[in-house]
Amino acid sequence: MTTEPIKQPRRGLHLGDRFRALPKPARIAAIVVGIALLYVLPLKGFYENLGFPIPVGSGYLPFYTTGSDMANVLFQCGYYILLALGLNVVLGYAGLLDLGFFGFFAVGAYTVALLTSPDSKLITEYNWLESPWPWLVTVPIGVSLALLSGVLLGWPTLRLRGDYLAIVTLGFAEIIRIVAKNQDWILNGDRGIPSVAHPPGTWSDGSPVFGILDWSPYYWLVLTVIIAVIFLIRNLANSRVGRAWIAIREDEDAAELMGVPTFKFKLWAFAIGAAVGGLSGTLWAGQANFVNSATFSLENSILVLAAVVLGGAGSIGGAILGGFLVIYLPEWLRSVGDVFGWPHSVDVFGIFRLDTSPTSLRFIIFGALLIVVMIYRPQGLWPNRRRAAELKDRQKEVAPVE
Amino acid sequence: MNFDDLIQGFPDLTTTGLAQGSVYALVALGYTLVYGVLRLINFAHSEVFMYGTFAALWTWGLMGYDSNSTRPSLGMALLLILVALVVAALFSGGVAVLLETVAYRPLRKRNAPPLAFLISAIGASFVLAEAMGALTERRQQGIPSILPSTPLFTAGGWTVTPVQLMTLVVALGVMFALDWFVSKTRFGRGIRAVAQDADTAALMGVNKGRVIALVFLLGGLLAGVAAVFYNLKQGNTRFNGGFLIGLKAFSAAVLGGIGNLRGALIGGLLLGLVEAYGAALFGSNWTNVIAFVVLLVLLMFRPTGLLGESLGRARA
Amino acid sequence: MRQRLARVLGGVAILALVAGGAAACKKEEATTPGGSTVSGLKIGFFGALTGDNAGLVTPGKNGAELAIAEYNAANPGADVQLVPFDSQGSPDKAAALATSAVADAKIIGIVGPAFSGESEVANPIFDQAGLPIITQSATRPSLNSKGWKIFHRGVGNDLSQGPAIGRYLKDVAKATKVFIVDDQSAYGTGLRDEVKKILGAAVVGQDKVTEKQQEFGPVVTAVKSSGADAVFYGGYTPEAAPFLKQLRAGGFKGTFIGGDGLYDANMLSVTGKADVEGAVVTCPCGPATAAKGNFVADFKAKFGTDPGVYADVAYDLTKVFLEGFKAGKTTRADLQAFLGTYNGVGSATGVTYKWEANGELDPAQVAVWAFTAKDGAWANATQIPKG
Amino acid sequence: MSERKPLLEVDNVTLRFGGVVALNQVDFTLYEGEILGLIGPNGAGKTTCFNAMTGVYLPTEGQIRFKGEQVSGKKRNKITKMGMARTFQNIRLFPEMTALENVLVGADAHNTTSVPTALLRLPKHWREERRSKARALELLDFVGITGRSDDLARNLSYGDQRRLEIARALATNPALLCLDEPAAGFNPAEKVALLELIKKIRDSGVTVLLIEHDMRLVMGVTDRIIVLEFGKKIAEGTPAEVRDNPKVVAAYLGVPDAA
Repeated sequence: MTTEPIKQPRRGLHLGDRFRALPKPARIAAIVVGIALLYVLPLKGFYENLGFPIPVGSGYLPFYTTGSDMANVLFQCGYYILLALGLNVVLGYAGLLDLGFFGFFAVGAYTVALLTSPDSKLITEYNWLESPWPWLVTVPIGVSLALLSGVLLGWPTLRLRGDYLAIVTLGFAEIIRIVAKNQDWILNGDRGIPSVAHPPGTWSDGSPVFGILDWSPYYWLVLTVIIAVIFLIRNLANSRVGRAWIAIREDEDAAELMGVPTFKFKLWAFAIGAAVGGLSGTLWAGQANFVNSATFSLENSILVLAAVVLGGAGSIGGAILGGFLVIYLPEWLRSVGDVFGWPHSVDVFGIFRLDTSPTSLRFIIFGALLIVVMIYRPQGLWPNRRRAAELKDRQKEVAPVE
Repeated sequence: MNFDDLIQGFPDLTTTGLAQGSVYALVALGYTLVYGVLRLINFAHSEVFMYGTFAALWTWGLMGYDSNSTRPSLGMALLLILVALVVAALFSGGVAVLLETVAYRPLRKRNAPPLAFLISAIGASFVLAEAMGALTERRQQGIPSILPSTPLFTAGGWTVTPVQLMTLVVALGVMFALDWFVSKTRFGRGIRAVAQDADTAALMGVNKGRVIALVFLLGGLLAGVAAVFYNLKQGNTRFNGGFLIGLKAFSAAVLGGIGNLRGALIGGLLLGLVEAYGAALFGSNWTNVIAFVVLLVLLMFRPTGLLGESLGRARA
Repeated sequence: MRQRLARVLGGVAILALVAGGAAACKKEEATTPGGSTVSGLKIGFFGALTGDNAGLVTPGKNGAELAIAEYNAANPGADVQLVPFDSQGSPDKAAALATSAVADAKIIGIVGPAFSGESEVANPIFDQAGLPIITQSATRPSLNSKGWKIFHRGVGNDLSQGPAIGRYLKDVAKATKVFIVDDQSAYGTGLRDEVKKILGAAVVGQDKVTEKQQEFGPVVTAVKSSGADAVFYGGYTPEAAPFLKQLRAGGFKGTFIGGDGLYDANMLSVTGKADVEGAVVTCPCGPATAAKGNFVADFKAKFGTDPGVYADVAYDLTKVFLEGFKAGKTTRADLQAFLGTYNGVGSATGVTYKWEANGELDPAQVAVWAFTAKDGAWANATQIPKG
Repeated sequence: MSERKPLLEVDNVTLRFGGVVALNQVDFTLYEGEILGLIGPNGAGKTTCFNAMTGVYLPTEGQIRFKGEQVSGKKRNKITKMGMARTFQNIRLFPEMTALENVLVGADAHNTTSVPTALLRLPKHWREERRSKARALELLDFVGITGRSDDLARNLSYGDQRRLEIARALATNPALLCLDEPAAGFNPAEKVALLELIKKIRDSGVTVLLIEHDMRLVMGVTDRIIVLEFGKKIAEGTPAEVRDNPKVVAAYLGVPDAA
């Protein structure tokens, strides 16, 4: 017999374990290189040189979204990742089901639009402002207002039972949308607010860094913000605050009796989540040029929820993966579909025409994924290690007979 | 604020509000039944309802009536409604049971945490709605005009149309039938037993799985009935039409006290009236805001709704 | 352990190299001048090809397709392609699509964007890239004042349609008490404001509804108690159809009128033959089914259906671009200059296309038509007299 | 028991749920440094009494004073901060947290780090983390589960979970520790160990209120005993006095003809 330890059958790559087994300098180097790699993603040349076979003349590039601009898609992924990170604090850590999370995004986006657009009613009608403000100044204001709206919504509703919280937050997002829709009010409804400012900065030749045609700078900006937000959220998670949140999620009454001011920390979770959601909104508005009420539909709130749950509630990595997948996957599928001739609709016996375009089908796919994930992998695709263990135990505990 | 419109239109607003409220109530019963037994917000119930509207539409289509047909005779109209009621109720009931089997039962078997059920429900809701969207090219479909629009009677400013009367009468009738079913029959006892203590009920020989399936079926049947009257009232349906009704019906259930059958009826009718009066006062575009604000305020002061929760146990 | 570390680092290094190479490649590419070749030119079609409002846009896409097919057949060697950009009508999808349209140097002209909301997002991008557009149906007036050089509108805007509706109600329908409902959309409120200006004191009541609303009981009550003899609806079919149906069920017998947002087949089929009878819609476009030349027959032969709303307009506008191609205008800048001096009659619409400096169609060319529902079809096309 | 300084005064407390009287004018005092047993047959109102003390229920009548201060109506986490900690009859740990983290949650009761401090990692955060962690490890050692500090609470054995609950409660730095049937489900050897632990806790300066079913355990460790039956106090005294009280005997063994 050799001294080799008994090899246990292992499923999967266990990348996480392997990574943790590396010495610290190597880990830091790997993280730095990994992050550097993320900054390269919007460049088309990167995909042409990946080394995958490219079918000649097909217009197909591996991983590249040929149907929509890649930097644009990545930017969208970016602000969804931010949203997912924010909701992850509320849902993943504190265990509060917020179905109206996109409302905070709206608060952030509208704040920027109102303050930076020369066509904003604040300037043209109410004369509150003399001239539009620069984008950068409005970001902290947007984030603070989103945080404040989180507190204002949480104050009355967080005393409610968990089940009701879902419906009340849903109502909140709906109210924000309807108010935003009202034409005569300050937000200008569907007509929206055009000419929203972009982030500052110019290249050496005098053209703006954050222009209209090249989206890469926006992606780089949102990526940088994401890294900073992850850092800050980790600070919270590994502290008294994070412990309080998880204690509340696990057993709210016991937490309260162990001296955790549960209401205060639930409110904080709501506020932090709202602030991150609002931050996402301000970044989006800085790019979008035009903000109107059509953007803030319920579907977007559900999409963020799907991102968090698919990725793995309570896991930062999961939120990132989920936020990325819900945007990237349909766009990529559409590119692949266009190249290889996936039909946009199919006739069934000449009676029905099934709409089969990936953008239309994506909600079916996400919906089905949500069910399947809840059944077979409730901890999500990239779970928090502990949570995975817990849910496995839970399944084992069930008596075999019903 | 426009008090003139409210005062002038008061009788009309009351009748339309009650009719709309009856639809809410019928759908709300489905939420309440499932919640009472499983403590689960069946988020996908709105789609069960929406499938009912299409089942009725297709039934009428097969019987030769589409939105361009001329209005049938009274006898034919009653036959059309009766057949549609049966088909839509069975179809919705079937969808509800299917939903339970696919989206919830596996989770129950795995003893999943409550949040998992809710998320699975949201997923199921999207699959059902979007599948119908793909099937109907996301197009709105018109409903044939079946009942005459002439008022049944007019007295002192009060007019009642056949659709309105029928909706209200059926909602009340179904309510009493359901009340009787749950309190007097053997199945009803099973439902109440599982609602109060599922494990003990199982030990006492109640087949829990069957009771749960029955509850979903009942909710589906009622949603199908609601769907037919929704069609008659609103005159059209589409794949995403369930969501708003579902949200309102759930609010109605909460308003009356979720898990409480009579609460669902009271909540539904009340919500219908509040919306009608509110729309006249503030404008039709504020209807949803009014509904949610009323719900929020009520929950602040009566966290368990108007009549409290009754089907299940008291929550410790 | 060491080995594994080396492997990981090695892999990372390779990736970094690839990335560096990629960045270099990108620069090279950018320096090559694009779009000077004549073959393989493309025209983009931008609008909602799927989704709720596809009914208003797909006929136009088919019209454009027909124009290109005819051009390719008539000019041996020509292989112009139509590239569809399906925005689903939503502004937040528009930007990514516009950017990718701009990135394709072969696309030198765009028909669309079909709606005003997506125009707000997409047009700045087209403008930046100097990619000329002609929209067949985005009728928000303010689009002409944003300083977009590439903007051209092939139809009249809401400032022509709104007053025309007002005049129709006053002069043709002889309505004295009009109830106004809008859906709070930019389009609906734009029309509403213009209609109100013309009607003045004849407006006896007003209400707003919201997107996806299905229950109109309170609005119907308000209409009835106002004693109105006509209702104007500013908005789109999905809400207008059930509203009209419930109005009729509630006993309203007066005139119902709306803008081109209601001018589609769904308005007829969803409302139903009996209830839609007599409803009037207007459009800054002539009846596509009565278009001039062989257009109707050709369209029917190719697609098997009658041309729908804006099919003829999109057909003519596509042909404007194609004329430019034929005249050797094969870059975006040339085509843009070509549009600036263009003056020609569309073969299907009969409209003389000639653009003012702000991109608006020559006002003398703008005509607004009214259509009345009769036996489940839009009929009785009449031009509304100019005010 | 030289000074007999009252720590907790339960003053004629009545608690009604609808028509049911769960507590009926219960009246007793707990003195600093003692181990008081609260016993009674099932449904006698022991846990209800407990819940009233820790702020879960609001008494219908009467007062509960802790360190001379009114308890009723105070927020539950505030009551904990005043120095009253408890364990649960059916274990309620945070199953997904490690043993150490569970105790840290208790230790956090007196920390004041909130979001801004934690977000920016200000010195206070580090100071409190260090202090709490040291205290938590000390307590894990005190209850005897040092080796399991990094295991998830749910993976601990039943006995260790009970110990962990006690450690978590002690981490809140209580003057009074309330133990709700801590020996439920224990075998005799474990009970003996628990007995020692309870004595050790008292010796460290913490007053203990013990609800317990097991008479032997109660008799062996308590200084005084209160007996409840049907929500009423029926006896109070030293273990020996209570054991000989006929009312207690009747309550526990049942009145012969009532069976």
